Amino acid sequence: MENHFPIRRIMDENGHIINSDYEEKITEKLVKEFYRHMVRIRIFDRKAISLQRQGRIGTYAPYEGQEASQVGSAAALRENDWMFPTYRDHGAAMTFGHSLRNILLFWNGRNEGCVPPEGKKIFPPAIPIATQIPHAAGAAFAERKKGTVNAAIAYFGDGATSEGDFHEGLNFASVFKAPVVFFNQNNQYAISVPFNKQMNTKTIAQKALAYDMPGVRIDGNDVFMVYFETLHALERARKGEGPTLIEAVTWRYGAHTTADDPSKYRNQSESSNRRQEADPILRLERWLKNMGRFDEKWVQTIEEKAAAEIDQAIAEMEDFPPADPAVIFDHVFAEPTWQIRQQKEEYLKQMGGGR
Amino acid sequence: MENHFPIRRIMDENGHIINSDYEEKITEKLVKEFYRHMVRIRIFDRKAISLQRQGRIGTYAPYEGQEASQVGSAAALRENDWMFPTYRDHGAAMTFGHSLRNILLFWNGRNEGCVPPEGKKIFPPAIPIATQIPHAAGAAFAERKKGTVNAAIAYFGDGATSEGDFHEGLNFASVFKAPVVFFNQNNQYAISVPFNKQMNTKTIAQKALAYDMPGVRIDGNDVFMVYFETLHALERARKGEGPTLIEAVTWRYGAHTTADDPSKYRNQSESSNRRQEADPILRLERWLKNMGRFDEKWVQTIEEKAAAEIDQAIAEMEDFPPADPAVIFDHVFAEPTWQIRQQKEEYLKQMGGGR
Amino acid sequence: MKTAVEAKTMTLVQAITDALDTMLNEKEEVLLLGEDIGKNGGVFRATDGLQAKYGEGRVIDTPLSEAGFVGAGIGLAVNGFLPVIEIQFLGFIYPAYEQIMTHASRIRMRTMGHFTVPMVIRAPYGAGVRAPEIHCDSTEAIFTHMPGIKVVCPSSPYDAKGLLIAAIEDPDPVLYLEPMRCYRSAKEEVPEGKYSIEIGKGNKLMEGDDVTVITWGAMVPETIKAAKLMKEKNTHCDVIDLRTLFPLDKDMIAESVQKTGRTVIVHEAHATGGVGNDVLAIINDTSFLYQKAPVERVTGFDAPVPYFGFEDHYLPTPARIQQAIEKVMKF
Amino acid sequence: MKTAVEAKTMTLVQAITDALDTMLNEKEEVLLLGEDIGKNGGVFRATDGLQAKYGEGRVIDTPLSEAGFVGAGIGLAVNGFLPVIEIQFLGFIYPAYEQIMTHASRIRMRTMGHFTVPMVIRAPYGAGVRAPEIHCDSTEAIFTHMPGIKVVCPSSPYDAKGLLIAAIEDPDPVLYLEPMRCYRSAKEEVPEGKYSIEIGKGNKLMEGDDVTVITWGAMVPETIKAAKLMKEKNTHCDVIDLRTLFPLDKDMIAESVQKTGRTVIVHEAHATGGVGNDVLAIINDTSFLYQKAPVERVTGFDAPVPYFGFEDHYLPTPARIQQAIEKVMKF
Ligand SMILES: Cc1ncc(C[n+]2csc(CCOP(=O)(O)OP(=O)(O)O)c2C)c(N)n1
Ligand SMILES: Cc1ncc(C[n+]2csc(CCOP(=O)(O)OP(=O)(O)O)c2C)c(N)n1
Ligand SMILES: [Mg+2]
Ligand SMILES: [Mg+2]
Repeated sequence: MENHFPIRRIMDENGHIINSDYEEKITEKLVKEFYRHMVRIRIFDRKAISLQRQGRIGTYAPYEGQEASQVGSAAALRENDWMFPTYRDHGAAMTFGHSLRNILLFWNGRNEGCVPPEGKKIFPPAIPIATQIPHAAGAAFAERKKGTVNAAIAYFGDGATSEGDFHEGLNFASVFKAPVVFFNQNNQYAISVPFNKQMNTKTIAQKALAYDMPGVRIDGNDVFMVYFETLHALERARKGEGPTLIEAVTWRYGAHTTADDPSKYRNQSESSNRRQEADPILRLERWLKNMGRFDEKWVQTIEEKAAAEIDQAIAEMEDFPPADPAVIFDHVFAEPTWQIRQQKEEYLKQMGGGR
Repeated sequence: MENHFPIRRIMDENGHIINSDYEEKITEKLVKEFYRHMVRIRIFDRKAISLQRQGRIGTYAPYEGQEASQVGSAAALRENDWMFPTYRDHGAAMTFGHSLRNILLFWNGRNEGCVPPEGKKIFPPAIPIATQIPHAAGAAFAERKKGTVNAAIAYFGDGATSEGDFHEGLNFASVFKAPVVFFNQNNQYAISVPFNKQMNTKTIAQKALAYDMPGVRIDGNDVFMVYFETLHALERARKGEGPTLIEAVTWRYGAHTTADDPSKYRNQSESSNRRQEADPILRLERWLKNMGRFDEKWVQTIEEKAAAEIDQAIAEMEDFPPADPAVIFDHVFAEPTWQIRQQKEEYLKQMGGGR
Repeated sequence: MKTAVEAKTMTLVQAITDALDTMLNEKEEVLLLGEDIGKNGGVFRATDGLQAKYGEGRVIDTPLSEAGFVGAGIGLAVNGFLPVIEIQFLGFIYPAYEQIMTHASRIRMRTMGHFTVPMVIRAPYGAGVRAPEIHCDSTEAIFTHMPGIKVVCPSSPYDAKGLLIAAIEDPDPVLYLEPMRCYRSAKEEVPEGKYSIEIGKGNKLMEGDDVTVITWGAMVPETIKAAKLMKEKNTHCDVIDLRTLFPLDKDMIAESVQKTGRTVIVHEAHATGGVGNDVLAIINDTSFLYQKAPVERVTGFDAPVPYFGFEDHYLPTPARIQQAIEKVMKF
Repeated sequence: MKTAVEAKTMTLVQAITDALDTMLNEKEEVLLLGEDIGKNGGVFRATDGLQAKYGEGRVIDTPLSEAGFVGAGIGLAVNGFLPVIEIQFLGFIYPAYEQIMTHASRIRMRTMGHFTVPMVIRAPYGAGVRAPEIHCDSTEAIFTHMPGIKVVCPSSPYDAKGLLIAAIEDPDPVLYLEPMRCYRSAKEEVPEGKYSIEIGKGNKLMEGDDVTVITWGAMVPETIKAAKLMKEKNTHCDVIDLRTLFPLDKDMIAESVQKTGRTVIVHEAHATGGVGNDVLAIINDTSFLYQKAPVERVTGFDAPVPYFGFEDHYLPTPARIQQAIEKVMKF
């Protein structure tokens, strides 16, 4: 099946546009916009890792290497669309307008981290693998029932395709023609388990055939391919043509999470090779250089801006009022049950009495 | 995709062999053997329905119309293979050597009904839909690990393909090249839900593509197609080439179970049409007639023999020693826990004290 | 509780249909989802006629995929709908357990109320109707141990309608258990139109000063039978139908036990880990000094619900309930 | 219990590795299955080195598919193998709940012993290690309410090895819970080679006549802390580590409570529906007349285990345990 699902790309590793259909659409403005977003989320990612190392946040899941997949797909969304990310997709969430402070709060074990900015339909990151896929199908189905043109996007990894919820979510969406894009980031590992132990197929895109749904395999490090393909899938969705499965082939350079040691299960030289050759940011840099439009100053400016924004978010996260333990009781039900009232009262009494 | 998965057949509705590759293989002996099995299980099915109507057994799931699928597939198994049936596959189980009495006991709410004859590796019928699919993958994987040539067959319906366990079982088997045949009887309904509401695809066979596993769509009422295709899939399995998905397109004439009223959700005239045209037994009769080998006496004999065998089994079922309530405590664990010992003792005391 | 004027005599399952009809009519956000609920009207006919009346857009046959449609129900619920999901039998809810455990019950908490799941899951449950295995489970306790979801279980047509309407109007997920054995076993006057029964409140079915007997669902008629027989023997039972299994009606339990000092709990679920133990804990916490005898529990055994040939042996009977009442009386 | 001669000092997680190594070595039917257990040695390194030692045929990385590999494990178990399955965190066992509930725990019953499932499911559980949400659940009660499966939970390296060997040798399915908080918090002498600890037997960790304190898993060290502090105040606790959550050690519980008349139960799971209530039921059934005070339960709250920023507030602490001990003493 592999040859039926070639890895499609618009821009090659050297920053050349290899699909002339898109030549006009790829403007300096767009390149710079994507570049800026990718730099911003990469700086965030690195900062977050160092915060974790310093004990300022908890376990963290980095996405470095997957920026093109996350930025390209999120940029294709419209204001009123829904996003269902995993723990590794806060790059996409930030691109779509999530609050950096809140994302940091999430990684610091605070519920506020799951609250999106008002009006932003971003679901909390799915921790149990693949469970968000049926949610996205349902939320998209709701939009269809309401008769809007809004769509949903669900993010998930290669490992997630093995779960029953992947199958049930895609089947549900295909039966009800829900306007949803199933956006798979095939970073080729589920923690330590490589793609070829996860499944017998060489592609994830072909799994769409099981639902008579379009499935495409794209270079997940080519931000343009990601962007235009997601845009296309969203258009189909908005027109009532149903869901699409996109497999964005990519790679995470680093560890699964800060609690993981990738050297246990793979040779990390692959990551450094990919950094040299297939890095999504480098690729845009090469385009800019090829076009003679690379401007170090500009790069410096956007880097500084991003760093400042992130530092600001970190400060806000750290200045955030300390956890009020009562919060653990306050959102279980709309109205607390007697158990919760009683337990809260007793607990506060004990707290008051000093521990 | 439908055209990639045409419904394959060897014998047409008029009993003509339309695939010359098989002409030699289809002997009078084989035809009569299959005919005999199908008649036997059909008589059983009708008897069971009437037993249920008389209150002599509980709710019953009939398979009339699906005899070719069940007989053809079960006949392809070898002695030491494993069978994982559902509640509707006791036609296959009987063909593979299950005890008729025990099958009747199952439908009469007795645990003995799940016990296969010694040495017969027939699992109890799966009641929760699709749950047997991973079992079959695991049992087959075990055979592979032991280095035998034994294989497993898992039966399931069209509705079952929507469950996560279908997906997870097929993925597991494909990754570990488990020697298992996933035998789907697409009878086009899951209780009242028709195929086209169950999935967006026109075939089930194509779902095999999601696992890079061979998938074939066959006429489930053509016992030869079923037999030879299952044989082929089992051979692949035995040779270490992994699992196969077979979609046998068929139809149940009657109700989902004796508790179901099909006229609520479909026009039963479809069933009578199919009875005239596509009946699996009729088709063999036509072959025999075409060949001038149809022998009413012989038919009468096999019918009488089957009826006698079934009557005998019914008598054995009804003569079976009455339920000893203690059995509900005796097989929870190898060694009963104190709870079970205590509850059993108290219960027997209460029973003794007269209720 | 507001009661409409007109009333009709109906069975419990008819009362469920009536409640669904009432709410489909009242709120267009209400959607029914499940297997065979459309043309077929559900395997118990609980949704009979509703698809014809409200259309395929409101009464939706789903693929055979409990995790899928409960998960999608969560998506519908956070996006403005009020899904009422039928699980064909409680014993088939397990594939959806993860969705209920990690999402339906937690999304409010996880997002501090930003997203909520006003969803109802209806599920026929229990033994005694000669159904095949797994169809007869009574596993409410795996949901009462799950913060963020309420669990209710009516035993009469009147309660069935009122509780289902309350469940649909509840802003949080509710598991609504339907005792199959009671579906058609009795009829009762049920008001037309909308009324609701407060979730969390039990119902005193008989008054007596000697023993408190606490039960719910399909064990209610069995308990009433036993209590009536005991009355003839001059032992008077306070019979409580809990109606809600989470949160339990602590006040009603405590008040009754403090009056009688003797308690029998009856349920068909396994003894170990059954909701009966939560009742026991309430008694321990509120009424220790009032207790004149240890609490007796009459329950299903710590064995899987057996094949139907044996289910009468598994289920509590009036005889077993009476013996327990006598035991606490004699203590 | 046979104890080998040599011993090594090790942590709880090392004792688990040692038990797996021992059994992989002893019985070729033993297979390990799970996510990331191969090269990676498991996310907690519980299987570290075992794939290198026993090969990919014995220590098997599975696809990310809990229902799939637990279901396949059932197939392996009925077909002659002894699968030991790792669920990465207990909070991720829910997709496999149906397979465990309707098959693993019932196949012996369903077939009158013709087919059996000698399978072990290992699962790290509990809060207090600053893990992300869902990773911290302590939902043992949804398995103790499931006839046909045993549930064990060691709190020390010695017990961890002995119980895991017993679980692997048990002819029935066993859920083996691993308190993450104890994985590396203490070391202890662990005998080399094979020995086992009987499933169903608790362990008396401290002797005292005043109060019985019953707990298990990660709450053991907290309880010991509290009991030691109480000892300084001259209140002497009988501290029981249950070790097995189904079937509970009824005799040890009854004996102790009949001695002290006062009981505190400590667990990190939610109060409602927690295994603590089963302990309460045993006390009710066996020791009613000995009780001098209502049982106190110190538990996680009836709220989802919170994000780790708040988990210290959710978990029972020595201070809360002490207060409960004081409360039952003062009653
Ligand atoms: C149901 C479930 N099982 C196991 C885990 C533990 N776990 C967390 S991430 C992960 C791997 C996921 O791999 P993939 O889907 O490829 O996503 P990636 O992490 O590569 O982005 C696993 C096994 C989980 N979170 N949920
Ligand atoms: C997990 C689960 N959900 C629901 C049911 C109820 N149920 C029994 S049979 C059935 C339909 C099955 O359809 P299909 O797989 O096509 O098999 P068929 O009955 O047509 O042979 C349903 C929904 C069940 N047994 N298990
Ligand atoms: Mg991955
Ligand atoms: Mg079918």
